[in-house]
Amino acid sequence: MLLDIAVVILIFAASFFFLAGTVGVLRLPDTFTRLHALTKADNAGLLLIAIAAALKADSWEVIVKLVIIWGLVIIASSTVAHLIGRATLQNGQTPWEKPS
Amino acid sequence: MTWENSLPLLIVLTSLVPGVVIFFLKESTVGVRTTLNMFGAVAKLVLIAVMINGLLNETTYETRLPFLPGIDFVLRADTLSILFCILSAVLWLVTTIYAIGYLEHSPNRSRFFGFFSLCVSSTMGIALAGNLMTFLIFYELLTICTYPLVVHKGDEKALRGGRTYLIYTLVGGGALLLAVIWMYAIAGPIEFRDGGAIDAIVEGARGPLTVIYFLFIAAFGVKSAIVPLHGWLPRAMVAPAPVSALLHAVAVVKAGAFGIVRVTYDLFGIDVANDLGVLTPLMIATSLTIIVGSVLAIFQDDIKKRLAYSTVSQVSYIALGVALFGPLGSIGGIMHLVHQGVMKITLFFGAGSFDETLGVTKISQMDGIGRRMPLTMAAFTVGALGMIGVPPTAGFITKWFLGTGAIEANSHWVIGVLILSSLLNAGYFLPILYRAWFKPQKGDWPSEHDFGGRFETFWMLLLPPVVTGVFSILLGLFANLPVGLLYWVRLIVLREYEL
Amino acid sequence: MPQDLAFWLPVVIAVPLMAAVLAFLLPRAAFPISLGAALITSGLVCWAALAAVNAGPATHTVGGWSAPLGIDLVLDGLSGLLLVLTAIIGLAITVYAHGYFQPGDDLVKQHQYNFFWPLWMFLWASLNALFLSADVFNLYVTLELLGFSAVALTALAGKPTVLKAAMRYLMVSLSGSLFYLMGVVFLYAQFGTLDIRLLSAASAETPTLLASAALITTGLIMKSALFPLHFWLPPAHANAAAPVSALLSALVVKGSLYIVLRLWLEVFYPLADTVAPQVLSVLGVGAVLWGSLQAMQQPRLKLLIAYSTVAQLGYMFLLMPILLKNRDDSTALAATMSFVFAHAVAKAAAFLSAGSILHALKDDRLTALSGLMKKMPVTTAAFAMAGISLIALPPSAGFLAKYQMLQSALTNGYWGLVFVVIGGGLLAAVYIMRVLGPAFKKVEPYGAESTSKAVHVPLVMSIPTLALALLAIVISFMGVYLLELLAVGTPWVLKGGL
Amino acid sequence: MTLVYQIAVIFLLLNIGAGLIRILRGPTPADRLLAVQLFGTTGTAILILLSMEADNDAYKNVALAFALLSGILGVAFARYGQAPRPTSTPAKEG
Amino acid sequence: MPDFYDDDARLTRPRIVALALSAALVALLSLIILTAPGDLERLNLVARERLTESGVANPVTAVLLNFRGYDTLLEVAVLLLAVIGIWSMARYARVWIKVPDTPVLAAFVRLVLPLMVLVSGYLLWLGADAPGGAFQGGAVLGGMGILWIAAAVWLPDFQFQRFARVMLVLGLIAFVGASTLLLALEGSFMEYPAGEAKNWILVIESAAMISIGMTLMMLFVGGIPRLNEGTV
Amino acid sequence: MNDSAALYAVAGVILFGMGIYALVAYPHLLRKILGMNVMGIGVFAVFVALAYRGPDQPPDPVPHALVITGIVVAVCATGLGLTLATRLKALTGVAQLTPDQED
Amino acid sequence: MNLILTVDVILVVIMLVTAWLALTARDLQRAVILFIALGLLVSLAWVRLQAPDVAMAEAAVGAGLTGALLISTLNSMRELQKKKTSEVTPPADASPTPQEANHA
Repeated sequence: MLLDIAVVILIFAASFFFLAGTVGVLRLPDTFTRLHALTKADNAGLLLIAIAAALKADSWEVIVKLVIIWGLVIIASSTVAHLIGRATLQNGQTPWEKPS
Repeated sequence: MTWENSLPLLIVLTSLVPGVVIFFLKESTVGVRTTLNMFGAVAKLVLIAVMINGLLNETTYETRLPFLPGIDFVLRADTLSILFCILSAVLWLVTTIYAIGYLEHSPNRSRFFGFFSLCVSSTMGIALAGNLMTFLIFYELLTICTYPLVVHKGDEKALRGGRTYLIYTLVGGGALLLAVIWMYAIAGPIEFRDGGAIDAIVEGARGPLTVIYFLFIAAFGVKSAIVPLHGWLPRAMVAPAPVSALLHAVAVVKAGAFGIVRVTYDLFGIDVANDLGVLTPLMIATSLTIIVGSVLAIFQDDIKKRLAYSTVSQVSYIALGVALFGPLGSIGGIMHLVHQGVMKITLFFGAGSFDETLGVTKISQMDGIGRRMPLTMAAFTVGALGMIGVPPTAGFITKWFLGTGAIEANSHWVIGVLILSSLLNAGYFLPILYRAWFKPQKGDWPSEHDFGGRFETFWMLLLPPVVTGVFSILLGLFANLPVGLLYWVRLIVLREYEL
Repeated sequence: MPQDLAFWLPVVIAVPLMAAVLAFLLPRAAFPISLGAALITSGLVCWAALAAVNAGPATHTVGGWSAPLGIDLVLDGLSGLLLVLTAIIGLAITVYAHGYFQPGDDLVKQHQYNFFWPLWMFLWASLNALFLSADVFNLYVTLELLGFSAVALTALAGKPTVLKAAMRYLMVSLSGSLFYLMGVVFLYAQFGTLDIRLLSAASAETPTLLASAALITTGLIMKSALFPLHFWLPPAHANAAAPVSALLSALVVKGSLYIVLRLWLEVFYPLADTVAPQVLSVLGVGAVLWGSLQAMQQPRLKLLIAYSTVAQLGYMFLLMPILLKNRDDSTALAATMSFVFAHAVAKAAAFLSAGSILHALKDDRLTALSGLMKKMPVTTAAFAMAGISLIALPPSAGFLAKYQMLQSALTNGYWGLVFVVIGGGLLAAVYIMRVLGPAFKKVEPYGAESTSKAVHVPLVMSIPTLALALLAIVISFMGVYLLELLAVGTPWVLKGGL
Repeated sequence: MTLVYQIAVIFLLLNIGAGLIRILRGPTPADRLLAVQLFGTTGTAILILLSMEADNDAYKNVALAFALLSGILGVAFARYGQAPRPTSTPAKEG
Repeated sequence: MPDFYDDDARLTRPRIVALALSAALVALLSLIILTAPGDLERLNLVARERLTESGVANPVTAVLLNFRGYDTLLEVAVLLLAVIGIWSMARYARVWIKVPDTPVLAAFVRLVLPLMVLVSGYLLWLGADAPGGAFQGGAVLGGMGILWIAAAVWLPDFQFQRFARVMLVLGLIAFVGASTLLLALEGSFMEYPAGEAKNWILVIESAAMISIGMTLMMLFVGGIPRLNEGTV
Repeated sequence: MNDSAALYAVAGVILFGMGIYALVAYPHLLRKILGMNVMGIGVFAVFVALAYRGPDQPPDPVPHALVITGIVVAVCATGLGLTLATRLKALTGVAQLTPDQED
Repeated sequence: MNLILTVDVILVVIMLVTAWLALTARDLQRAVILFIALGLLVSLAWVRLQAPDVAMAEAAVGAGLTGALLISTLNSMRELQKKKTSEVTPPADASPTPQEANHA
C-alpha cells in the first residue's frame, strides 16, 4: 500500500516534469532555451517513472533493464542536445537574451 | 507411322523442307538451290503418282495428329484433293523453272524461293486438309507466305500492293475463322466427307448454317476474287511474273476456289446446300463477277492488269459450276479448276517473258511482237483462245459442261452469261492477238535484253509457256481418255452426288 | 523418397535462390552459376511437369506443418504450366543476356552485367515460389520479391527515362501489393485461415469476401497492368534493357495474373454471379482496343511491343465470366492459359529481336527499320514469327489460344467477345505490319547484286531469339500436351481435393 | 492502480499531442529535432507505464528498443537533418 | 514548383476527387471490416496448441521461424534483394560523410556501441521465450551501423564492401542451406528434427540477425559502399 | 470485435485511405513513399487489431508474425524507393515523375 | 472505472492527426518528422494491442530506421538541389577508377 502511494506520487511528479518540458518546448523563445527545458525536464520525468517501475519490479533483471533504458536516453539526449546546440550556433543563431 | 499414314505429310514436306533449307542458303549457291527445288518438285510428283495409284486401289492415305481435344490435324487424300495436288505440283515444277530463269541475277533469291516453296506446301496442305481446322491452318499459312512474294520488289508500289493484299486476306481469314468455329460449335468436330459431312439440317440451325455458308463464301471469295472482294488482285500485280503466275493459277486464287468446292461438296454437301437455298445467291454473285471482271479487263492497257481482271472473271466459272445444282455443272466447275490454271499460267509466263526480254508491259507496245517472239506468242495465243472458249482448247470443255449444266439445273439465264462473257473475253483478248501477229513493229522495244543462245529468249523462260500451252490443247483434245481428267472429275462428282 | 515429386518442389525454388546469392557473392562467376542454375531448374521443372501429368498434383508441406498452420507448396496443372513457361523463357533469356550485356571495357556495362545475374535469379526464384505457393500471405511475400527484382532489373538500364519508369513501376507494384495485403487481411478476418484450399472450402458470399475480392483484384490488376491501370507498363517495358523487357512482358505480369486466376477460381467463386467478372471482361476489351490503337501510333519498336503487351493482357481477362460460370468445364481456363503461354513466348521473342535490332542498329525507331529483312534476316524472321503468333494467324501458338477463346465464347453465347477477339487480331496485324512492311523495303536498287551489309548479331543472341520464335509457331502442334498438363488437378476445390 | 497508470498515459499522450505543435511551427530543423526528442522520451515513459498497466514485463523490451532507436534517430537527424533548404527557387521544372 | 515544398497544398479539383474517393473507400471498408466475425478463433488456438512442438515459447517466434518459417526465408531473401537492387541502381554510397567537429559524438558511439551489440544479442536470445528475435536484434545492429556512419567511424570503402557482401548473404545462405539439409534429412523443407528445433532456430536466427543488421545499414548507405568524390 | 480492436481497425482503414490519397494527389516522390508507408501502417493496424482479443485473452500470434514480415518488406521498399528517387533527382534534377519526353 | 478505451481513443486521434499532417505538410522535412512521430505512436498502439513483438519491430524498423533513411535522403536531395542551383553537374554517374571497377 505504501509502495503504491509512493508510485503514485512518483508518477505524479514525473507528469509534472513532462508537462514542464512540453510547456518549455512550446513557449520558450529560441532553440537554446527550449533545448534546456526539454533535456532537463524529460530526463527527470523519465527517471521518476523508471524509479516507479523499479519499485514495482519483480526481478533484478527488470531493474537493470530500466537503468539501461534511462541511461541510454540520457546519454543520447545529451549528445543530441550538444550536436543541436553546436549546429544551431554554427548556423549563426545567437542565444536569446531577455529584451531589456 | 506407316507408309500410308505418312504419305500425305510427306507430300507437304517435299516442298516445306527444301523451302526452309533454302532460306539458310547463301545467295550465290545457285546450284544447290536449284537442285533442291527440282528435287522437291519431282519427289512430290512421284509421291502423288504413287498416291493416285493407291487411291485407284481403294487405299486410304491419312495423316492424323492430335491438335486440340476433339480436333485433329488431318491430312487425307481423296479424289478431289488429288486433282488439286497434281495441278499444283505440275505447275509448281514449271513455274520453278520459269522463276529460276526470270530471277537470274536479281537479289534475294534465297528468300524468294524459300517462300515460293512454302507457298506450294501450303497449297498442298489446303488440298489434302481433311477437316476445317487443317484447312484453316494451311489457308492462313498461304496468306503469310505469299506476302513476301508480293512485296518482293521492295519498292513503294510493291509494299502498297502487299498491304492491300494483306488487308483483304486477313479480313477474309477472320471471316473464315469465325465460320470454322461456328461450324464446330454447331456440328461438332466434323471432317470433310464425300457427299457432305452434314447429313441433314438440324432444325433451328438453318439460320446459322446459312450465315456460316455465306461467311465461308465471303472468306473464300476474297482469295478467289469474287466481286466486290477482288480489289487486291490487280494491285498485287506488282509482284514478279512467276509470283503472279503462282497467285493466279496455282496457289492463292485457286485455294479460294478450291475452298468453295470443298465446303459446298464435302462439308455441307451439295444436297444440304441446295436445301439451304444458298446456291442461287452464289450463282448470281459469280455470274456478276464473270461479267464485271471481263468488262473491267477491257479497259486495261497493262498486260498483267488485263490478265488479272481476266482471272477475276475466269475463276468464278469454278464457283459457278459449283452453284449449278447438278452433276454436269459440277463437272464443268471442277474441270475449270485445272483448265483455268493451265491456261492462265501460260498467259502469265508469256507476259513475263515479254517484259523480261523486251521490256514490254503494255498492250499498246505489243505491235508485231509475234514476229519477234513467235513461240512465246503462240503459247500466249493458245491460252487466250482457251480463255475465250474456242474449241479444241481446254476452255471450250469447261464452257460446254457449264452450259449443259445450266440447262440441267433449269437456270437458262446462265447460258446467256456464258455467251456474254465469251464475247467479252474475245473483246479483250482478240485485240492483243491482232496487234501481236498482224501489226508491224513500232520503233524499238522498250528495253531489249539479249540472252544469247539460239532461241528468241532465255530457254528457261521459253520452255514453261510452251509446255503449258501444249497442255492447254491436250487437255481439250484428250479430255475423254480412259484415265484422263474428265474421268477423274466424273469420279469426284459421282461421289459427291452419291450416285 | 527422392523419386517422390513433392520432395523436389522446394528445390525448384532453392536452386535459383542460391544461384542468386552466389552470383552476388562471386560476380566473376555469375554467368556460369546462373546458367547452371537455369539448366538445373529447367530440367527439374520439365521433369516435374511430366511427372505431374502421370501422377497427378503434388503437395509439399514446408516444415512438416500442414495447413492451416503451415504453408504448402502445391504443383498442379495451372502452376505446372506456368513453371514450364518460366523455365523455357528463362533458359532462353539467360543465354541471350550473356550476349546482350557483354561488357567489354565499359565499366557501366560491367556493372549492369554483374548485377543482372543475381537480380534475374531472384526473379526466377520468386516466380517459381509464387506459382507453387498455396498460401495467400506467402503469395504476398513472393509478389514483393517479384516486384523488387523486376523494378531493379528495369532500372538497370540507368537512363533517366528508365529510372522514371522504374519508379512508376515501383509505386504501382508496392501499392498493388498493399491492396492485395489488405484483401488478405479481410479474408483472414472472415475465414480465419490463409491457406487457399481451406479458404476455398469455407468461402461464402459475404460483404467481406466481396471487399476482399475487390481489394485483391484491384491490387493485382495494377500489377498486371490491365487497362486502365496500364499507364506504367509501356515506359517500363519499352525502356528497360531488352532481355529485361522480355522478362517483364512475358513472365512478370503473368505472376499477378496467375494469382487473380487462382483466387477467383478457388476462393472468390461465390461471386461469379456478381458483376465483377463482367467488369474484368469489359476492362479486357478496353485493353485490347486501347492497347492496339496505341501500338499503332508508337514511333519506336519497343514502345510498340510494349503497347502490344497492354493489348494482349486484355485477352487474358476476357473470359473471366465464362471461366467462373462453370468451373467444371475447363475450356475457358484452357483458352486463357494457352493464351498466356502463347503470348509469353511470342512476346519474349519479339522483345529479344527488338533487342538484337537495337544492339545492331543502335536505333529502334520504325523509320530506321527499312530493309531490315536484308540487313538482319534471322532477327526479322524471328520477329515475324512472333508477330504471326501475336496476330494469331495459324499455325501459331497465338492462333491455338485464340481459337479456343473463340470456341469458348461462342459456345457460351458471348458474341461480343467473338468480335473483339477477331477484331483484336486484325488490329494486331496492323501494328505488326508497321514493322514488317518496311522490313521488306529494298535497300539497294532492285536488280543489282546485293552488296550484303548484314549486321552482326552474336549467336548467343540470335539463337535463343530464333528458338523462342520457332516455339511460338511450333507450340500449336503441342497444344494437346499443354492442355493435358493444365488438366492436372485444377481447380483444387473441385479436382485436387484438400 | 491501473487507473493511475491510465491517467498518466493519457496525460503523456496529450503532451505528445501538444509537442506536435512545435514540429509544425519549426522554425529550424533543430526545433523539430527537439520535438522528436520529446517524443522519444515521452514514448519511452508511456511504454514503461503501459508495461505496468498490463503487468507485462515484455513491454519494457519495447521501451528499450524505443530508447535505443530514438537515440539513433536523434544522432542521425543531428548529423544529416540540418542541411538548410535551398534558398533560391530553381528554374521552372518540367 | 520548388522541389521541397509541395507549396501547392490547395485543394485542387483532382485532389478533391481523390479525397472523396478515398473517403468513400474508407467508409465502405470500415463498415465491412466491422461486420467480420469478432469471436472467430482463427489460427490462434491451433498455433497455441502446437506451441510446445515448435521448440520455442514465444508464439510469434514459433510462427515466424517454425510454422511459417518459409515466409521468413523469403523475407530474408527480400532483404538481400533490396540491397542488391539498391547497389544495382546506385554505384556509389549516397550518405553524406562529414567528420564531426566535436569529440562528443565519438565518445557517445564508444559508449553505446558495445551496449547495442549486447542488446541485440539479448533480444535474439530472448526471442525464443519473449518478444524479440532476429528482426528486432537485427534492427538494433542496423542502428549501430547507422551510428557508426553518422559518427564517421567508418567510411565506406571497398575493403568493407567485401565484408559487407559476405555478411549480407549469411542469413539467406544459412536459411536455405539449413532448409535444404533438413529436406535431405527429414524429407520436408525446413522440418526441424523432433526436439532439436530450438537449436536450429537459434543458429538460423543468429545468421539472419547479422544479415538483417547489415542490410538495414546498407539501406541507409544507399548505394555500393565506396566513396565517390562529391557524393552527397 | 471488441471496442478497442474495432477502433484500431477503423483507424487502420482510415490510414490506408490517407495513404492512397497522398500517393495519388501529391507529386513529390518522397511524399508518395510516405503515403505508401502510411498505407502499410493502415493494413498492419487492421491486421493487429484482428489479432487482439481483449485484455484478458492471449492475442492471435499469426497476424503478429505476418505484420513483422510486412514491416520489414516495407522498410526494404522504402530503401529501394528512396534510392531510386535520389538517383532521379541526381539525373533529372527533379524528384517528381514528370511526363516522359521522347529522347 | 476503466479509462483504457479513452487511452485508445486519444492515441488513435493523435495518430490520425499526425498521419494527416505528415501527408499534407507543405515542408517535406516537417512531413518526415511527423512521419517518424507517427511511427512511434503506432508502436505505442501495437503495445496497446498486446503485440510487443510488432511494437519492437515497428519502433526499431518502422520509425527508427525508416526515419533515418528518410532524413538522410531528404538531406541528399537538398544537397543535390544546392548543387543544381549553383550549376554544378551531378557527379554521381562519373566513371569509377579502374581499381574500383575490379572490385565491382
